[in-house]
Amino acid sequence: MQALYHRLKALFPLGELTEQRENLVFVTVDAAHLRSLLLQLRDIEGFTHLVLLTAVDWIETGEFQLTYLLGNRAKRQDIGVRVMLSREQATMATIHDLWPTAATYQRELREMFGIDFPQSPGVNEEFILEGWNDIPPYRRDFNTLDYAEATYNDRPGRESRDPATYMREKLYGEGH
Amino acid sequence: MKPELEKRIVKGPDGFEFEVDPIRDYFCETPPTVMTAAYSAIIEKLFNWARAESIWILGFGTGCGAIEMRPLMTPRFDAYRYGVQWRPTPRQSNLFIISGYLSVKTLKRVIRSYEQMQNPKYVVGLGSCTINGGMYWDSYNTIKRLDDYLPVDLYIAGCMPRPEALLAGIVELKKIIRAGKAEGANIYAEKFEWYKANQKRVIHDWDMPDYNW
Amino acid sequence: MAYQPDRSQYPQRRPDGTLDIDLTSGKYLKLWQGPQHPGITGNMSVELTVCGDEVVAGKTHVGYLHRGFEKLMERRTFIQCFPIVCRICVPEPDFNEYCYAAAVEELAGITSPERANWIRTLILEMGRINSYMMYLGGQAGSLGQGVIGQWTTYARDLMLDRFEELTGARIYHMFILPGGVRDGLPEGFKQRMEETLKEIESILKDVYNVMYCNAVFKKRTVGIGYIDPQLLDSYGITGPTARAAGVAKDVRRDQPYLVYDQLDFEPITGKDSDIYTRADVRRRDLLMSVDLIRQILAKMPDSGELMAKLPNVLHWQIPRGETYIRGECSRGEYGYYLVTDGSGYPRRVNVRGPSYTHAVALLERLIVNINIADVAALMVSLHTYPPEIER
Amino acid sequence: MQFDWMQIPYSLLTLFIVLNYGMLLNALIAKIAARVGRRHGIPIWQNYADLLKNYGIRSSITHGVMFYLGPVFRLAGGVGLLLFVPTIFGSEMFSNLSFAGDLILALYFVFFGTLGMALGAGESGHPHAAIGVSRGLSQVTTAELPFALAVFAVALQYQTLSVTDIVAAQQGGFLNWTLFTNPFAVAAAMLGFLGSMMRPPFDVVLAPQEIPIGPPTEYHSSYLALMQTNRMIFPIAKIVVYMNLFFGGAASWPVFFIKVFFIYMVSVLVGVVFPRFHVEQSVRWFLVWAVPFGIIAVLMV
Repeated sequence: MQALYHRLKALFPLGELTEQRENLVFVTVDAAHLRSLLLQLRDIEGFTHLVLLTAVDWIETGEFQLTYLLGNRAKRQDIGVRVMLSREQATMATIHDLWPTAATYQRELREMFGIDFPQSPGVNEEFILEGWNDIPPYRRDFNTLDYAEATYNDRPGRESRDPATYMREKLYGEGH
Repeated sequence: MKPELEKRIVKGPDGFEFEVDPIRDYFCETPPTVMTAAYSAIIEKLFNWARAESIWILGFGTGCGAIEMRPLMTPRFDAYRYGVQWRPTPRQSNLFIISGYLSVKTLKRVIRSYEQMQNPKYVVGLGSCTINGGMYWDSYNTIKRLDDYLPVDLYIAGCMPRPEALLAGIVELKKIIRAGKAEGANIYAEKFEWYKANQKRVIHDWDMPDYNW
Repeated sequence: MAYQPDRSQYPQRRPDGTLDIDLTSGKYLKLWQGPQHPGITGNMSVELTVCGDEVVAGKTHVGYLHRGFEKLMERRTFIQCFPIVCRICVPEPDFNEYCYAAAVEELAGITSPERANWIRTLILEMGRINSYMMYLGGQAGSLGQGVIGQWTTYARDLMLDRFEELTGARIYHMFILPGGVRDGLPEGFKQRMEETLKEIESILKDVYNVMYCNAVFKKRTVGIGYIDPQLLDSYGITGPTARAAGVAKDVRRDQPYLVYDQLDFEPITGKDSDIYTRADVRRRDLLMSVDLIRQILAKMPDSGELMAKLPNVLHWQIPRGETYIRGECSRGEYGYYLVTDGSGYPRRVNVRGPSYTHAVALLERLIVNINIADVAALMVSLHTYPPEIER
Repeated sequence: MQFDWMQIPYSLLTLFIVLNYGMLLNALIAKIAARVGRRHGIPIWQNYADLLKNYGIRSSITHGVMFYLGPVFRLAGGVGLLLFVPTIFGSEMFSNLSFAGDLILALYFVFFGTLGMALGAGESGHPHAAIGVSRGLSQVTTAELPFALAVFAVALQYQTLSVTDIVAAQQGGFLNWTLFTNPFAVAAAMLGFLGSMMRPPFDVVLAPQEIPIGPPTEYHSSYLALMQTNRMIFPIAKIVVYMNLFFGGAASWPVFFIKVFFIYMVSVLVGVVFPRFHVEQSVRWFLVWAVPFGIIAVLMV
């Protein structure tokens, strides 16, 4: 995988290489070079299989991380391409013309994270939620417990405990 | 409101133009009424016996509980012995088994299916998630109490309830029906305003008439 | 002479590529297949636009089963996530447990013991048999052959008995947890498993005779729902659907996990890539699973550790990192993408279910120009389970 | 032919017997089908409970006049078919309202219910119902074709249009049955029979997995109960016609019960293990396999 990294490094401004396993690495690239990197990986290096496309919300630094995970079946390798986006202006170029199935992922990201992919087919249609009127739910600043308590009625009598405290008190006797 | 549900002028195949208001034209908006029992107590008893012995379940697997429905109807458990069978259309079914958690999007479809069923109709909540949210108590997309939105006759607890539990639940439901206490449809009609208010509070995308059958 | 539908009435395409469908013209009809529909694979729906008896456009609607797992797991500790992950996919929950456990182990630097790996493999193969049994019943049922569903559900019940014996539960086993597995094999398990496998083989023989050799079944499935092998990569097609197109995509062989490198098997492939071939590949895959279970039971060590030593799970923190773990489930590549940030909670979990690509982008493409009667069969033949699309 | 008023209560008695027999027979058939699937199956009195329950449903909605009339037509088709052919040969009581030209009337009644149903289901406005109706009519029409040819062959063979006379000609040992005197006609008719029983492989009309459940999608409560009643009577009535034309009729009730059971079982045993045909596939199947038999039968006579 090091050889691959050096080949790519000569062509694109890549960030650090994170070697997770011997056959799985992650690299960072800026949004402008993503498309040409993906094309290089798909057409020349043989990473033809788009495994997944997802996002991670790093709210502390105000960034979204988009992860494009590509697989090369012949060489048994995977590479994850990370792209950092600003949380304020979360817009990214679409790749649905490279992999048609990416349109689905982009629809989901638009709905669940609020990341826009202009020109991706049907990207603004509702995908999973219906009539959602809050901030996109997978963002870190959306609190699902508060939302559920405010929206849905509880049945009286249900108790819930924090497991750590409960186990400390009941099982391990640490509380006493 | 979706564009296809808005009032508009359409041109028919024969060239005439006419106005269409889909929500009003395609559905009936009359609220449900309380249906009284038969005049004679004996006949009502006979009907209750028949209702208990012939339970037609709506084939709508709303959640993961649907996976245990197939074993229920196959050799090991064979619910046909109890007069239970599937119907694919809500018009002909009497029992709605809410098989697990209901997301808001499904709740809307469940309400529509429920309202299309004919009086008397029964609802069984299957799984802990219909009782108080179960595993999904803090989820933003699943309701916690089913009986806020539909009149429930019986709950079967568990995650996931075994087919034996489901069979026991059906037998228990038969007792309720035979005793003439399964009047969920009438309760729904009586407390219609309350149920509708609850439903509308959760379903933000309300683009159907209040009652449709 | 082959049947040639009349396509003169079909909709034109507008310049932007969308179909010009005027519903008021009376030529087209909108049909919703689902969510309340017996011919749908679970709680999802397909919006069909039909012209006569043929579908001219289809659109998948999902989200009826969305519980927000990926959000819920962000507010649960690593060990609290373990009991809920299996709820993501009902018919084959074990892959969630395995992928999640393996991802946590990799980021936390734990290795699960050898014997636990054998038991994990055993459970995954048992789950695969269950899932295929559901599929066989569904595929025959979608064409109106209800009796196959009865037989295979009976066989599945037998397998669920073995699951119950091993794990204590029928559907949600919660057996594979980060660090290892909960328990070893009970007394006499191997022998009862062998009996179950024999019974399953005999039922499969019946199924083969009644379903695969049936002229009507062939007539309804051969040549329908063809997937071009060139589409495999662009649509992310994996699993038996890809293998039926002649590409031996099998994670068990491509990137062996657990103990698959010690087992003797070859990925099953087909040639014709239609509904019949997919059904046949799955049947042969099922038989291969039966064989794999026999190999596992023969080769597995009888004693040894079952759990690696875990830190105090109440204060378990995993350093920052990200990984992707995949496995070959009965429908294709199942994967977990886990990101940790050094706290006691996962930062982000993303589940890659094979149905995600099969049921949305691929189905919308394949569904065009087929008869309404074949929609259910086509959908079942892609073996989609909605909960893994929307989680 | 003079009309005897006593025939009316007698034929109502026939109707009653056939209704109950149909209820039990259908349950028995369901049990047999369940046994193939290794199940125990429904209780034998299940159909009574279902029927009673559907009559006992309190609310019902309508989609228009034809929606009311659909089930009525359907039931009229079943009852009419039963009443105008002799059920028990040689019995004063159970010859019903049969007359000299009843064969033509019977042919008409076989189709009558389907047409009524088509009108009613079309009125319900449900797209599945409309699709089911169009499938049903095209399939029933082609299934009728071999049957009609077989009936012509039989009518030519015995030179009569009266069912009673045809049965009379077949008496005296089973070698006199049309089954043996004109096997091609019987083959054509039995293939058509498979198609008109709405069992796999020819149940694309109902097809729960595709168009749940075809024409009756919108029917419920009492409407459905009427149709259920018809489903108990109509197959039996149809089998009575077949029995009279091809299998020597029945001279007493026990013979009647046994013959009907076995003829019914033909369609059941074929149906249990088969998936269903497409409409165009089944149409082609009838044209390729059943119709030639019918033509041969007509030519041979």
